[in-house]
Amino acid sequence: MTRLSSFATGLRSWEGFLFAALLVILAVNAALTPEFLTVANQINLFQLSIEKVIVALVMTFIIINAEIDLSVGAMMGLSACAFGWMFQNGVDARLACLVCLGIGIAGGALNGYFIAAMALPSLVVTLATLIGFRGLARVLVEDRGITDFPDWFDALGQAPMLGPLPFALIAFGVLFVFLYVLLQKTGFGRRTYVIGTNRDVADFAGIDSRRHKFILFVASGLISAFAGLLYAARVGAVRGDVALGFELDIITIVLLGGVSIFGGKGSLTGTLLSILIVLNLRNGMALMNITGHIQTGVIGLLLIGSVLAPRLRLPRFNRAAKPKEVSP
Amino acid sequence: MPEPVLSLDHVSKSFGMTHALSDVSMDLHAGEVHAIVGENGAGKSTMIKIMTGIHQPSSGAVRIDGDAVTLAGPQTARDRGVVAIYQEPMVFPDLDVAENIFISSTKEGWFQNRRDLRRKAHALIDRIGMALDVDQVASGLTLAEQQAVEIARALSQDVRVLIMDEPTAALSAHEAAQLRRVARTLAEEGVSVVYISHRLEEVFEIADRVTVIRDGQHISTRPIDETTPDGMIAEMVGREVGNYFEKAPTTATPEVLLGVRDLTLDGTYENISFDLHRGEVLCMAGLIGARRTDVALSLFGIAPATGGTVTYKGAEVRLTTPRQAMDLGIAYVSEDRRKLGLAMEMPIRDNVTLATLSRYQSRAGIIDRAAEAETAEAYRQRLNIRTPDVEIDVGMLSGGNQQKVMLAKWLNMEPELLIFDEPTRGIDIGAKAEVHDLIRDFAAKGGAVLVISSDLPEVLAMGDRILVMREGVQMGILDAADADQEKVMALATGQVRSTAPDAREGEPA
Amino acid sequence: MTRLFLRVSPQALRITGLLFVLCLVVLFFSTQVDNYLNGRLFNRISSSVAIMALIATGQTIVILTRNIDLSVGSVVGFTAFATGSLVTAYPDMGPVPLVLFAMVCGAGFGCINGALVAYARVPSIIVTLATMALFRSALVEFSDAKSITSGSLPQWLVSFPNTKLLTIGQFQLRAGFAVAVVVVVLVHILLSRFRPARRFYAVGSSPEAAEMAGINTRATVFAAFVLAGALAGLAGFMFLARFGNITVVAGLGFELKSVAASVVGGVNIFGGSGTVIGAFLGAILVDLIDTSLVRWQLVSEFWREAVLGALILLSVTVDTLLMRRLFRLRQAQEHEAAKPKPAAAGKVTKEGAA
Amino acid sequence: QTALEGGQEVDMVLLPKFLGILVFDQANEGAQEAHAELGNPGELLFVGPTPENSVAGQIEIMTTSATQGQGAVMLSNNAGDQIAPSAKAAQDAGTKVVTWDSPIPSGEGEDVFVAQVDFGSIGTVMADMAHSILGGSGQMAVLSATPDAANQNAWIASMQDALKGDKYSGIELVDIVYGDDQAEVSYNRALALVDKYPDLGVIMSPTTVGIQASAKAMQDEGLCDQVKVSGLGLPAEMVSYTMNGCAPEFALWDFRDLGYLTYYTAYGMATGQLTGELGESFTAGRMGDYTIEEDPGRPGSKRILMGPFTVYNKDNVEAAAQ
Ligand SMILES: Nc1ncnc2c1ncn2[C@@H]1O[C@H](COP(=O)(O)OP(=O)(O)OP(=O)(O)O)[C@@H](O)[C@H]1O
Ligand SMILES: Nc1ncnc2c1ncn2[C@@H]1O[C@H](COP(=O)(O)OP(=O)(O)OP(=O)(O)O)[C@@H](O)[C@H]1O
Ligand SMILES: [Mg+2]
Ligand SMILES: [Mg+2]
Repeated sequence: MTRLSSFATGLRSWEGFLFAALLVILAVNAALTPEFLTVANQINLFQLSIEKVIVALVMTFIIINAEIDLSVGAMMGLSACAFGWMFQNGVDARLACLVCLGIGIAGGALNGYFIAAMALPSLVVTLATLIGFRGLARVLVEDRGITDFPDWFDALGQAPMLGPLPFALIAFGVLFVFLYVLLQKTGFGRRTYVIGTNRDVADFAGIDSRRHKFILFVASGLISAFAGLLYAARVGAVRGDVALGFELDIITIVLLGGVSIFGGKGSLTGTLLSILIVLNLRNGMALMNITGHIQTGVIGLLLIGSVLAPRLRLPRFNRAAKPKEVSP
Repeated sequence: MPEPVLSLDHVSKSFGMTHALSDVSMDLHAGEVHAIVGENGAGKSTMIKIMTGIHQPSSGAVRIDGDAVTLAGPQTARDRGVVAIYQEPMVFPDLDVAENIFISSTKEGWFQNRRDLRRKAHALIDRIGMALDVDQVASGLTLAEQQAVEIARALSQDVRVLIMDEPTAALSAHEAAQLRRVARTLAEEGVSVVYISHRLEEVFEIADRVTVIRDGQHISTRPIDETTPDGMIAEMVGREVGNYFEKAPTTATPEVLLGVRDLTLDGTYENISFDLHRGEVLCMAGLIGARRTDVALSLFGIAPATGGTVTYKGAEVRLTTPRQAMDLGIAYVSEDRRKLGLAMEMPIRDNVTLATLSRYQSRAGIIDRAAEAETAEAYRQRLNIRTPDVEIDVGMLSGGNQQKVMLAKWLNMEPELLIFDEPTRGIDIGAKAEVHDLIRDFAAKGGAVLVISSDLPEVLAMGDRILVMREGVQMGILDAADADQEKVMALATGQVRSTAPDAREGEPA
Repeated sequence: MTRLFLRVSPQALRITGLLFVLCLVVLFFSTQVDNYLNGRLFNRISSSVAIMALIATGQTIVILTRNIDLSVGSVVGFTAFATGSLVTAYPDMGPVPLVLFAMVCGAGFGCINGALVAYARVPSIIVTLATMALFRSALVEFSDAKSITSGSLPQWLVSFPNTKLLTIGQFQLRAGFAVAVVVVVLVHILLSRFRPARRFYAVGSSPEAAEMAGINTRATVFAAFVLAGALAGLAGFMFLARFGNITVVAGLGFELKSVAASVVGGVNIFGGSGTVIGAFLGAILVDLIDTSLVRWQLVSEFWREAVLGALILLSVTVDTLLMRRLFRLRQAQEHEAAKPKPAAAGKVTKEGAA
Repeated sequence: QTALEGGQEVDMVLLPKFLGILVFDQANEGAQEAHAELGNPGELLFVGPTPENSVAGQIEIMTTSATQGQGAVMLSNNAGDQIAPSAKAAQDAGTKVVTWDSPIPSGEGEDVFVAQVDFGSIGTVMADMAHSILGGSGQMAVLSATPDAANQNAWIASMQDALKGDKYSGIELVDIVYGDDQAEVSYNRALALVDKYPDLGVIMSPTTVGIQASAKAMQDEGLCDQVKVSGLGLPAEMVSYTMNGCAPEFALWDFRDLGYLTYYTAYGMATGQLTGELGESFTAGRMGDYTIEEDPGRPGSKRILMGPFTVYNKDNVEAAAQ
C-alpha cells in the first residue's frame, strides 16, 4: 500500500515531470532533424558540455547542502591554465595533471576553510574566489594561448576510448553511478540532506556539518580541476578565459533538476534528467540553426517555467521551493 | 444574546488524507476569555489558523459579526481585528525589540520617530510585566522574551479578537501568571481572547468558557464553572485518566554517573556543581534566562565550558563536540524542536534514525532503509505517535507528536544519560503522562536523567532532586521530598539562597 | 575604548570600519604610486563609482529582503540602449522625460522579476538567473546589431555626468556623482526612517514572522525588485550619458560586481541587515582598489584580478570576525549587567558546599 | 585564374565572434550580397553565440555544422586554438573551414584565412600613426580588448616589432592594458593609464570599443590636448573625436568587403572549384583577383589578403561616417 502510493507520487513527482519533458524534447528533435538520432551526434552533444555536466554532479551535493560554489568555472580555468603553464615550462604532462588536481584540492580547501571553519556565507566566499582563481589563471598564462599538448593528452579529450565513447563520457558515467549511490543510498548522502534541511538539527544530532561542508568543497574543487583538465584535453589548448562563466550554466542545470536553492531537496536523478534536457534542447536548437541569445533565452524560460508550470497545474508537486507551511 | 464577534460555522478542514477538523462550530463573544483544550493533534492550532486566514476551511464558514467572510491571509484577518500569537514565537532577529513590536502597525505615521517608538514599546513591555531592553536586537532573545515581544505586538494593534496558541508553553510560572493577568485585563476591556493551553490550571484560572476538541471534532463548550478538571480531561481523551502528577517512587542508586564541579562558561554561567546518579531524575528549575539550557549545551559538548571539571563514570572527560558526548552515552533533547530538534521537511523515519545513522549503514556506508522504517514504526507504536505512517514529513505533525519523534530519535541512541530540555513543552496532558512514564522508565532501567523544566508541578512530581538556577548561578539543590513550589520559587527568584550542603556529597573518585 | 566600541550601533561601527579600511588603502597606495593622493584621484573614483553605486543600492534593497537580483546588468544594458534609441529618435526630448523613461523601463523589468519572485514564489536566484539571459536576449533582438554612439546623442546628455557643480581646488563635485550621492542618501533615509521601507528589513529578517505579523511580504518583495529595477534603469541612463557607446555587451558582469559591492559593504547576504551607505562605501572600495592596482607598478596587469579577489575575501572576513567579536562582547556586558550580586551569590554557594 | 561559377547548391554558415555587433552584421551583408550574386540555391546562415558564451558557443556551432554536413563554415575565430579540434573534425566531415577577421592561431583545422589586412603591416600602420601623432617621440600605451583576443595580440606583437625600427626610436611603449571590450572598463583603464604615466602622449587601441571609450574619456576629462587616441575604429563612432582632435588618426577596413570576399572564397572551396592550394588565383566578383598565399605571420598556414585599409583623419572621416 505504501509502496503503491509512493510509486504514484513518484510519477507525479518532479522527476516524473522532467522525464516527460525530456521525452517530448527527444521526440520533437528526432522528428525535426534527421541528424539528431545518430550516435555521433548523441556523443557530440554530451562531449560539448561534458565538463559542465561533470561539475553539475558535485554542485548537486553542494546546493542540497544549502551552499553554493560560484568558483567552479574559475577553478576549471585555473587548473587548465596551470597545466598549460607547467607544460610550457617543461614539466612532465602527467605530473602536471597531478599537480592540477592538487591545486583543485587546495582551492576547494580554501573555500571550505572560509565556509566551514570561519562560517562565512558560501555565496560571498566563492564570489571572491571566483575572481581570485580567475586572476591566478591570468597570472599564469597572461595573454598567451598554449597548445601542442602531448598526443596522449589530446587523445584523452578527443579520441574514442571504449567503442565510440570518449574518456570524459566514461568518467561522467562512472562518477554519476558513484555519486548517485553516495547521495541516494549512503549515510553520507543522508547527512548531506539533513545538513541542507537544517544545519543546527544536524549539529545537535552529532553530525559534524563543518567537516561535511569542508569535504564537499574540497570535492568540488577537485572535480572542477579535473573538469578543467578534461576541457584542456578536449580543445587541445588553454587560454586565460577557459570556462569563463560556466558556473551559471552549471547552477542552471542543477536548479532545473529540481534541487532546491534553499537546500535539503533534490536528487541526482533530477540533475541527470536536467542535463539530458538541457543538452538535447541545445543540440536540437543548434541543429535547427537556432543559436546565440535565442538558445540562452529558451533555457532561461525553461528554468522559470519549470518552477512555475507544476505549481500552476498540480499544486501538490514535490518541487523544491514549495511554500513553507507555517508551524503546525 | 449579543451577536458573536467571531464564529466558526460548521467548519471542516482536511489536509490530503488527514481530517484535521470535521464540522466544528464555535462562538466567540466580546469580552470573554475562551479556552480551547484538546490532546495533541486534536485540531486546536488548525482552528485558529482558519480564524486567521492561514488556512481556508474545506467546508463551512468563518463569520465575523455574523457575516460570512473569506480571510485571505493573516493581513485580512488583522484588518478585521483578529490577531494571533502562535505556539512558536516569530520575531525578526535583525530588528530591535521596539521595532519588532511596531513593524506591522498601521497606526503609526509614515516616518518613525525612534524616541517615540522606544517610549511606546516600553509602555507595552511594562504592561506585560517583562523586564526587556527595547533597544536589544531580537536575535539574542530567549523564547520567552520573543513571546513577550509578540504579545506586545498584538497589544499594539486594535484587536477585537486576540488568539493565543499556547503562549505560556515557553514561560515560567511567574511570567505565565503575568501573561494571564494581561489576558484578563484585555478581556475586561472588551476584547475576545481565545486561549489554548495544555496547562489546565491556567484554563481554570482565566477562562470564562471552555471548548473541548477531540480528533478534530467539537465535543463540548461550557462555562468554566460548569466543568471540572477531571471531567474536562475525560472529554479530551475520551476516557477516565488517573492523576498525572502523582509522585513516582525514586529509583536512584548510589552509583554516580555524572559528576560536575564548578562548571563555568565565561559570561554565561558559573560554578555549577552537582552529581547525577544512575536511576535518578535531577530536575533543573529556574526562571526564564536562568541559563539552564546553556549548562545542558556544555554537557552535550555544543558550547564547551571554559572552567570546571566533568567526570563521567568516574573518569574526567572534556566535552567539546556533540559526537563525543554521544559516544559516551549522553543524549540531549532540545527545547527548540523547530530550530534544533527536527528536520521538519524530512520524514519521521529519517528523523528517528538521525542520531544513530551509523547503525543502519553497511560497511560500504549503504543505509538499510527497511531496518530504519522498522525502528521508526516501533517507536510510532511505543510512543503512540499519531500519524498514519512514518514516511510523512515531521512538519506535518502536531506539536506534541513532533516532540515524541524527537524523543524517539534520542531513545534510539540508548543513552545512559538523558538530558531533557523542557520535555513536555506544548504537549497535552495525556502525552505528558506518557513522557513522564518514559522518563521514569528510563531511570528505572539504570539511566540517569537531567530534566530542565519550567513547569513547576512537573518538576516537583518528577524530580528526585531539584537544582535551582538563577541567571547563571546555582542557587541550591533541594530534595524533592521536602521541596514545594514556594521553596523552589524562593530560590529561583533570588529571595533566599540554599544552605543545603548537597553539592559535594558523594565526592567522585 | 571598549565602552565606546560597545555603545555605537553595529551599523555605524561597520561604516566606520569601512571608512578606516578606505583610508588604509589610500594611504598604502600613496606610498606606492607617485602623485597618487590628489584631487584627481577623488574625481576619478567619484565619477566612475556613480553608476555602480546606483546599482549596488538597488541590489542592497533586494538583498535585504533575502533575495538576489542577478539581472541588473542586463537591465542596465537594455535601458541604456532603449533610452539611447529613444533620444536618438527624438533628439528634442528633455532630461526629465528621458530619466523617467529609463527608470520606468528598468522598473518594468523589475516588475517581471518581482512578480515571479513574490507572487509566483519562484526563488529569486532562479528567476534572475533566467531573466539575466532573457533580458539580454531581448537587448540583442531589440538592438538588431546596431550600437548607440555618442555622436547621435544630444550634447546636454553627453556632458551631463561630468558637469562640475562645485570645485574646491582640485576636487570637483560632478553631476554624475552628485546624483549617486543624492540617491544613496535618499534611499538610506527612507530605509532607516520610512516605516513601509523598514519592512524590507523585516521581511528579510524572517519571512515567516513577517507573514504572521500581517506584513504583506509579497508586496514588499515585489517593491524591492521594482525599486532595484528603477535604480538599474537610472544607472542605465547614467551609463548612456557617460560612455555614449552602447552595444549588446553593455552592463555585462554588473550583477556580480554589485553583489560584491554590497557584501563588502557589510550587507548580510541572507537578508535583514545592512545599509546602502555601506554598499556605497563597498562599491567605492572595490573601485578604488581596482583602479589603484592598475597604477601600481609592482603589480602587473595580470595580477589585478587575483589581488582583488583576495582583498574582497579579506575585507569580508575581517568584517565578520569583528562583528562577531562585538556581539560576544556585548553579550558578556549584558550578562555582567544582569547578574544578581554575583559575588555574594557565588560565595554562598561555595560556603554551602564547604 | 579561376572564374568562379555560380548556381551550385551548397549550404554555408557565417559564424561571427558573437551576435549583436555592427561590424559582424556588415560582414553578413557582404556575404549575403555575394550569396545572391553567385545564385547559390543553398542556404547562407548567419548564426553565432552570445558574448558571454562565445568560446563554447563557437565550438558548438562548428561541431553542429559538421553534423549537419554544411559545405563551409566561415569563422571569425574567438576561441583561439580551442576551436582547432572541432574545426578539424568538421574538415574530416567534408566541411571547409574558412576563417576571416581572426584566424586559428596554429592554423590547424583551417583551410584558408581571409585576412582583412596584412597583420605585419597593420603593426607598421599603428606605429606610423603613433609616430605622426607624437611628432616622432613620446610615450605610447596600448589599450587592447581582452588578453585572449588572438588578432589583437598578433597586431600588438607586430607593432612591437615595427617599433624596433630606427624611425620609431623616439617612441616608448610603456604599457599594455585590457578593457575587456567593454565601454566602462576601457574608459576607466584609459584614465588610469593617463594617471600612471603623466607624460603619456598617445593611447593606441586596436579595438573599436577601446578606441571609442578612450577618446570619450580623454574628451570628458579635457585631456585631449595632452593625450591623443588612435588605433582601429569605426568612422561613424569616431567622427566627432577626429574632428575635435582627440583622435586625429585611426584606421579600419571595410567589413562588408571582407564578408563578400570570404563568401567567394568559401563558395569556391565548398563547390570544389578551388582546391585551396598555394598560388591558386580566382576572381571574387566586384572585388577583383585574389591569390592564396603563405601566411607570413603563421608559417604553414594559408591566407588570402584583402587589403588595403583606410587611415581616417579630418579629411575623410566625415564622408566615411555617412
Ligand atoms: N499543513 C498540514 N498538512 C497536513 N496535516 C496537517 C497540517 N497541519 C496540521 N495537520 C494535521 O492536522 C491535525 C491537527 O493538528 P493541529 O496542529 O491543529 O493540532 P493541535 O491540536 O494544535 O495539537 P498540539 O497541541 O500538538 O499543537 C494533526 O493530525 C496534524 O498532523
Ligand atoms: N540574554 C541573552 N542573550 C542572548 N542569548 C541568550 C540570552 N539568554 C539566553 N540566551 C540563549 O537562549 C537559550 C536559552 O536560554 P537560557 O539557557 O538562559 O534559558 P533557560 O534557563 O534554559 O530557560 P528556558 O529554557 O526556560 O528558556 C540559550 O541558548 C541561551 O544561549
Ligand atoms: Mg497546536
Ligand atoms: Mg532553556
